[in-house]
Amino acid sequence: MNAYAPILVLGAIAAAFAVGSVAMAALTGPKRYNRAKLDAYECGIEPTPQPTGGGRFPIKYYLTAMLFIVFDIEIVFLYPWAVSFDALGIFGLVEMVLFIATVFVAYAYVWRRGGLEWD
Amino acid sequence: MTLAAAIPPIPAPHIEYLQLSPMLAVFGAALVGILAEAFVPRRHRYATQVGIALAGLAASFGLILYLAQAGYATTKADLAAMGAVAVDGPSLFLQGVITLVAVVAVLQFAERRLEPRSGAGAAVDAFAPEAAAVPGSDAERRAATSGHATTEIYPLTMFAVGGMLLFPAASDLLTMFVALEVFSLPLYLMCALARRRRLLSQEAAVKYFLLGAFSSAFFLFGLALVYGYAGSVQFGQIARVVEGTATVTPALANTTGNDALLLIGLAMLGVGLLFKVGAVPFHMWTPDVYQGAPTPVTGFMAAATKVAAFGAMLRLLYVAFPGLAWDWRPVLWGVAILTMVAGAVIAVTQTDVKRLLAYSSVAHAGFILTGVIALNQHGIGAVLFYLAAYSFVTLGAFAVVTLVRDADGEATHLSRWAGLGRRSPLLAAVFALFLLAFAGIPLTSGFTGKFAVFQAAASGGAMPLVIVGVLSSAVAAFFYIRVIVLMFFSDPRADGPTVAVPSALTGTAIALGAVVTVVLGVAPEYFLHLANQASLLVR
Amino acid sequence: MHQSVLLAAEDLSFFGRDPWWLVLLKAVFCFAFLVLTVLIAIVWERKVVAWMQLRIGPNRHGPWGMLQSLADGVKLALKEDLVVTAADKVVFVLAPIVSAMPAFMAFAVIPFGPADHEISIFGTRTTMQLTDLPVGILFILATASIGIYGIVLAGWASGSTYPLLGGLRSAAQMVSYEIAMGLSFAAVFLYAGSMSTSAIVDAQTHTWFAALLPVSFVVYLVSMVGETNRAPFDLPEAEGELVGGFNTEYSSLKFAMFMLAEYINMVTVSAVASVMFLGGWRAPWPITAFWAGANHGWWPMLWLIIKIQLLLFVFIWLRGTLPRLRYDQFMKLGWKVLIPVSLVWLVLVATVRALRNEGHNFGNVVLWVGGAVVVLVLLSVLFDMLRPKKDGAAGVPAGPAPFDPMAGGFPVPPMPGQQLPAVPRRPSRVENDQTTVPALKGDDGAY
Amino acid sequence: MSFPLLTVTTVVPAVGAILTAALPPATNTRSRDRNKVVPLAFSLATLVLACVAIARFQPHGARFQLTENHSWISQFGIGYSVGVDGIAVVLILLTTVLVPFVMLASWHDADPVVDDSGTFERNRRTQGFFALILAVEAMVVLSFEATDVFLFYVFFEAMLIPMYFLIGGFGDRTKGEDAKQRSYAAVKFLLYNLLGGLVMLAAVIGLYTKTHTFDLVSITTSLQNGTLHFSPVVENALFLGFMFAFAVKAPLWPLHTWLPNAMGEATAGVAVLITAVVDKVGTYAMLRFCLQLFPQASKTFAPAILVLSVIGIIYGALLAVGQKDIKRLVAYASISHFGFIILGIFALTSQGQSGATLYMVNHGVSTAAWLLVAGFLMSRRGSRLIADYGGVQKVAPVLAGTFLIGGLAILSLPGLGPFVSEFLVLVGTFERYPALGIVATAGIVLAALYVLVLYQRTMTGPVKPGNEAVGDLKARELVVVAPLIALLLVLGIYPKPITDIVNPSVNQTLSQVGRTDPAPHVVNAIGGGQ
Amino acid sequence: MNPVNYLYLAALLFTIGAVGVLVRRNAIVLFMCVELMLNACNLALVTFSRLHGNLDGQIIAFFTMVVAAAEVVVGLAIIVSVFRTRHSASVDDTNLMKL
Repeated sequence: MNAYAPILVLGAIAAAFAVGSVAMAALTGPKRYNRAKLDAYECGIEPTPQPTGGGRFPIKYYLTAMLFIVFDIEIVFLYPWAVSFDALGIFGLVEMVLFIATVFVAYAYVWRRGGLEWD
Repeated sequence: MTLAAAIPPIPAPHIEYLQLSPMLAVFGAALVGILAEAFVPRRHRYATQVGIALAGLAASFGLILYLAQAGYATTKADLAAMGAVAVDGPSLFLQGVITLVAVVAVLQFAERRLEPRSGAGAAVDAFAPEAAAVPGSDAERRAATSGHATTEIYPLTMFAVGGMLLFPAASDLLTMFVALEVFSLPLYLMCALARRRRLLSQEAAVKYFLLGAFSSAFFLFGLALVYGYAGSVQFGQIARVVEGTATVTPALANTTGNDALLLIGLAMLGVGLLFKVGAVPFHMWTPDVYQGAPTPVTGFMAAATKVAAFGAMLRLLYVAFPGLAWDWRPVLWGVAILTMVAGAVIAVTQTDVKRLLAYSSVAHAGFILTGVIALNQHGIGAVLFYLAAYSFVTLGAFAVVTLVRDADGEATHLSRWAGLGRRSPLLAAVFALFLLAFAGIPLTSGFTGKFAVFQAAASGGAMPLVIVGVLSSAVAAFFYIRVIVLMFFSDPRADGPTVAVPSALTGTAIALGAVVTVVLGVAPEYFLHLANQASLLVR
Repeated sequence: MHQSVLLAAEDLSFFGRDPWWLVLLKAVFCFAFLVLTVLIAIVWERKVVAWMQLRIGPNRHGPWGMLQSLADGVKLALKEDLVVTAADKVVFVLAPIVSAMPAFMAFAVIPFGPADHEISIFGTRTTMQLTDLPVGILFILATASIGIYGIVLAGWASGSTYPLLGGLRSAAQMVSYEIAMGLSFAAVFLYAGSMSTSAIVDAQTHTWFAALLPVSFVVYLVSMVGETNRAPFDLPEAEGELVGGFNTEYSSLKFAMFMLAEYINMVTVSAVASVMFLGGWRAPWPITAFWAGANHGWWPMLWLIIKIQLLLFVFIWLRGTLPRLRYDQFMKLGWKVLIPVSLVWLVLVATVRALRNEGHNFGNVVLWVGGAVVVLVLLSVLFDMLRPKKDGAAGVPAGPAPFDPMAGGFPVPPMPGQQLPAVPRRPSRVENDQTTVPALKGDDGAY
Repeated sequence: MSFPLLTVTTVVPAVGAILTAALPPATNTRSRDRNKVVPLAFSLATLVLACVAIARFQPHGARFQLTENHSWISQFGIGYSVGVDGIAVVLILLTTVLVPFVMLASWHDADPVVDDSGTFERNRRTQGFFALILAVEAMVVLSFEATDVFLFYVFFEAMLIPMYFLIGGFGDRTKGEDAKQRSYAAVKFLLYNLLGGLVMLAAVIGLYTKTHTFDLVSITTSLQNGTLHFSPVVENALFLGFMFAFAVKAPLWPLHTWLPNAMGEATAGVAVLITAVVDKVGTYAMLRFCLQLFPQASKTFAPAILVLSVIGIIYGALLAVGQKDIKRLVAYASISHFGFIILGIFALTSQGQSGATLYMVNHGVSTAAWLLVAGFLMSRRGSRLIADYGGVQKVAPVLAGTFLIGGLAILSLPGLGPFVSEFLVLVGTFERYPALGIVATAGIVLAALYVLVLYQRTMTGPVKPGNEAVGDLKARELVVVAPLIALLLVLGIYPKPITDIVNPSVNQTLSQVGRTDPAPHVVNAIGGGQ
Repeated sequence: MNPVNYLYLAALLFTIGAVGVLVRRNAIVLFMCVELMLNACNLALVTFSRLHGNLDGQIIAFFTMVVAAAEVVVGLAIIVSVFRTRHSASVDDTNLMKL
């Protein structure tokens, strides 16, 4: 039996549980219609209408996403390297240090340019 | 803990750092540039960055010369870095051209006398004061008045140049793809950095980016398919598999038989490259991007990208797929004809100088393609020479465009150029020279280049192509002449644009362009010799 | 697979060969274990926090309020299940499922015992682990990041401001801390030479990685708290700013799903922590010293559970003790401290290990590398002291910018140094009186 | 090595052009005249050199004389190799003779504007004009000398640019509509010739792929000793490619349409330059390259070309009759004459070809005389319309007289130069194509018609209002006209020196084409003509 | 399961992405379609590397990931800047070019 199969089994159980309970909530819970209840909650004030697909939000989140991608890619390369580190020897070390240094250059730039500031 | 023993050590690959040094120099300069960007105080950045960039390029060019002298172009030409990079004649020649082009481009980027001084009295260049600021916002206004500048342009240029150096030298598909991206991505950004008409430039960037990413995706899928066919992305290996001289492993056996993989893959690779060179029908980005991008960047793009991309195309077609010539040549015939004709014809209707130059660059892509199709050593030499000639003409032409200005930046609409010849004969004459070179009038570099590619194509048995090329260059001549007429024989408008007096930087760029144009037109012998000498692709 | 062939670091021959019923059994066990742990953990948390605040805490349901969380569950099930009109219905319903499911799945590769046929269930000898993969930890990271989708989608689909911002916040902080987490793992892989959980535990036979790689361990501890949006990093549901955060618009069992997911994630990260740094199922040192059998039979499960519970207690402890960080402080911690520290640490570890593999003397290596690090630190400090403070990096003109109430298109409060524009209003009666009174006085003076 | 006479002959005007262009703008009449004397001096120097060349030329010597050979772009087998045979040397002489006259004739055409306060408009217009003329001269001379196909091609093309600026940039100073007309004419000229040139480029490249050299001599020799052989298809294609360019340049019907515009818009001097000098390159090139490189194809296509040329003769003459504009009339007349020249060339008889060569000379001189005088007239009246003139001979007898002589030369009155050449051409044609000959003869009649009608309308009759003020020729203008007329007479009465120089080359050309005359030899024919 | 099916899947994904780029109008969506195409390439590469029994394909896939990431960063930067300027990410609104 494939080593991945058990994961699927567990996933199936979890899915069954989650879907089941979400569905159950619809049955068990009472239904008392009230327009106000179906409005977006905004501490009682008239909710600001949201454009479909989410409203606008600070640009910083995009920036964070980009930075995350950069470092995530770094990690993508770090893991295989780390796992077979002993086999790679000094060459692997040097190369990876160069790689990390390169990413660090970008990191330093972002830092100095206030890319990491959340005012 | 005992794993070190458990795993057999992986042999460290052998990297010929000397052969790779030109690229390493440029990339190093780029990194240093970023650090400078991070740590050098703002008021010193401009000087520092320009210095770093020029130093890096100079070092790279010097190394290239050294390698060429040491015979890496001819006798010692070989694959470096485990067969990923080919250091041979074409690579070195094109790398030399690219570095020179980059030097000229950097000079133009550094030009700060054209734009009116900022509120704080600081001289500013052609790039957005603060690229992140929304156009028209207070932030931008503040940045503009305090005379900020996007000095990141220089590291970006360095990265682009690095990628371009690698692109024609790439000797396996993966390296080629990575190089493609490495020089494309900075260009996308540089397109968006115009100081004037920022919306236009940002839109240009979006278009360029989306279409570029689209085409590179095609390239990648082609890569995947070819890999699936050949079981390797190394050009030599691919060629062997295509010719059937490779030892076919049983694992390969079930895919190598499948020519669909190979043909579709090659087609997709072709799409990627043809997009980069702006050949019809993959040219639609060219006019918009050329028009929107800051003009110095446009010049750089138009010149260097073509050089790099055609170099790569040569290597791909001549080294990896000569065995398929019967399949790709007819297609390229069609593309070349389309490109020459469409480029020339559409250009006739243009009313904007930059768009006109864009379409002319499309037409020129077609001319160069005829050289590629020749599929003989003459063809390589001719293409190399043409690229060298064309790139400098282009740089010069766009440099001239930056000088013709009015209240809101460059006056690129043709009607504004009316009577320029009366107002400043010298500039108009130089521009006319460039246009004549584009048109391929004798005694200009354009003519020599055209002659070279055409006679290569003819000797390669593509005479019809030559005739089409000649005819379309006749059409093309028409709109170049039209501009000249406009400049010389129509009365200058009262509210016409002024011709800014450039600093030595742009001056050098234009002068160099003119000199190269004339020299390659009148006494091309040495350079043709060089190009022919360099026209041996290592496999 | 070629990978496992080429990097033959771990021996996974024991996995993936159980009969189907046994797999089912184990899966159910994992599921039950998680749910049970959560139920206990919630009560446990409320009790502990209460004690820390000198309260009694839940004491109505069942003995000592033991059934409190069960009652909560039932109550939630009986609540009305609202779907706000502005919501994107499908995604809105999907979100809680998406966040709950991967939370469970991550647990599949946690080893409860040695990777050989330790125990026998109904006569079948098997391992005390549902399964293991050559990329076990990657799998855990993957599921964790799928969990983020659940939260973002929840915030996005609610079609309401607070959830959107809350969802974004949690996403941002999760990704930020995921990097630090991942980097801290890298060091572990480097020592274990494998990404499979069982192999990593195996590699800690002699020393726990917590001892070998203290920095990684600390970084992981911090980032695991951030990863699970727990106090003091529970900004996504910062009541003060965002009401409930991404789950504001949720009610009934959908809400419960998010809660469940959060607690399961706590359990998972604790389990991962103990696997990667605390020797996994291995008994702590003194015990093994005098009792050889501690690591055999069913015992390992005990040790693992104890470790998990201790870590859970740490979570609770933090919540009871620490105030919530401000968002910028939080991000600063993640980006400017954890990431560089773990990167540098990784390089150090790699260097030391490489030199050791080359057969240098460990002491010298440590001395040299340590010396180099110290020099670097000193240099950086020197540079920091020498370089002119406030050079034009930010490029803003000196002095606070004039206050723009709609900076960036959003209503924003004034920054320090800015003051609100005066609100035009009629002077109050009091002021009027003050202006008129002196005049009367004057009249009086005339007398 | 010997003294590079031919190179010097082209370099002198080239240098002159550069120097002239570099002269500072005129500020007063003296500096203005200086700016015009300098180029004139250079053109005269060139004339002297040309005379030296023709003196050093031995008619019965080698095929090409005064040759120089240097490698230029070895990769493409391109060399800088020049040399002259009889035909070339004569035409060089013609060019160098005409240019000074053109300069003198258009002495004031490019004068800087002087406003009321007597200050000069500061620009280099004047220098530009004369520098361009010199540049054209240099290029024309070099393309006559060139014995390297590529070298010839380059200058054949390059001469377009100065011509383009001459046509488009100068002429009557009227702004607006007229200027538009002018630039239109200039562009038409450029595009026609550029198109022709580019088609030729294709042929040139094609030729190279076959021969791998551009050296005319080596190609012809290897053609003769059979080491080189074109397949008929290739040869025909290449021939057409070359012929197209030349036919555009020397306007052969139906490719002539640019000429009336160009000559109509240009100043009289420039018009002379076009028709008398530049276009000769086209006809010369047919003789030199088409015939010698592609003998078979020449024979194949000769009839067709002859037909076209005859059509051109008649067509040009007819339209000339119908013209209202003097310059355009001259233009169409020239088209007709070029018809004769091409007729002579492709009749492939020695009379025909020597006649054609002679015709080139005569046509150059006669057109120059006629058109320049007409130019003087027009410059006085400021109009080009025939209708505006009338009875001029009463107010300006000398002008009218010279104009008449020029006209008579055009209609090839016996005793004047063109008669001999036209006679030779017709004789040569009759020998092989009697029918065409007869039709062509009709051209002479029409020529008489348009010349005389023009004279009668403008010169005779009552003095039209506005013509009273027309003054007679000034000294400068006489200096221009008199020598030309003298030349016409000399050529008409005693052309032998020229024919002696030309004939050997013609025979060699024909022998290469592989045609021999069915008739007795040229010189006797001329004797008969006397 | 026959790995060739993964190739078909890859081709399918690639086509979907390509069609998406051609028919959709929102820059962000176009962008995601391009990413989809890249991932299709990855799938194909990995499948081929499995078929050939050599690791090149997987390594190429790594590089592709990097490139894709770089593209994401650059692309987001550009698109967001335009988006901020003209509150719309539709490529149809980018119409200043047609002068």
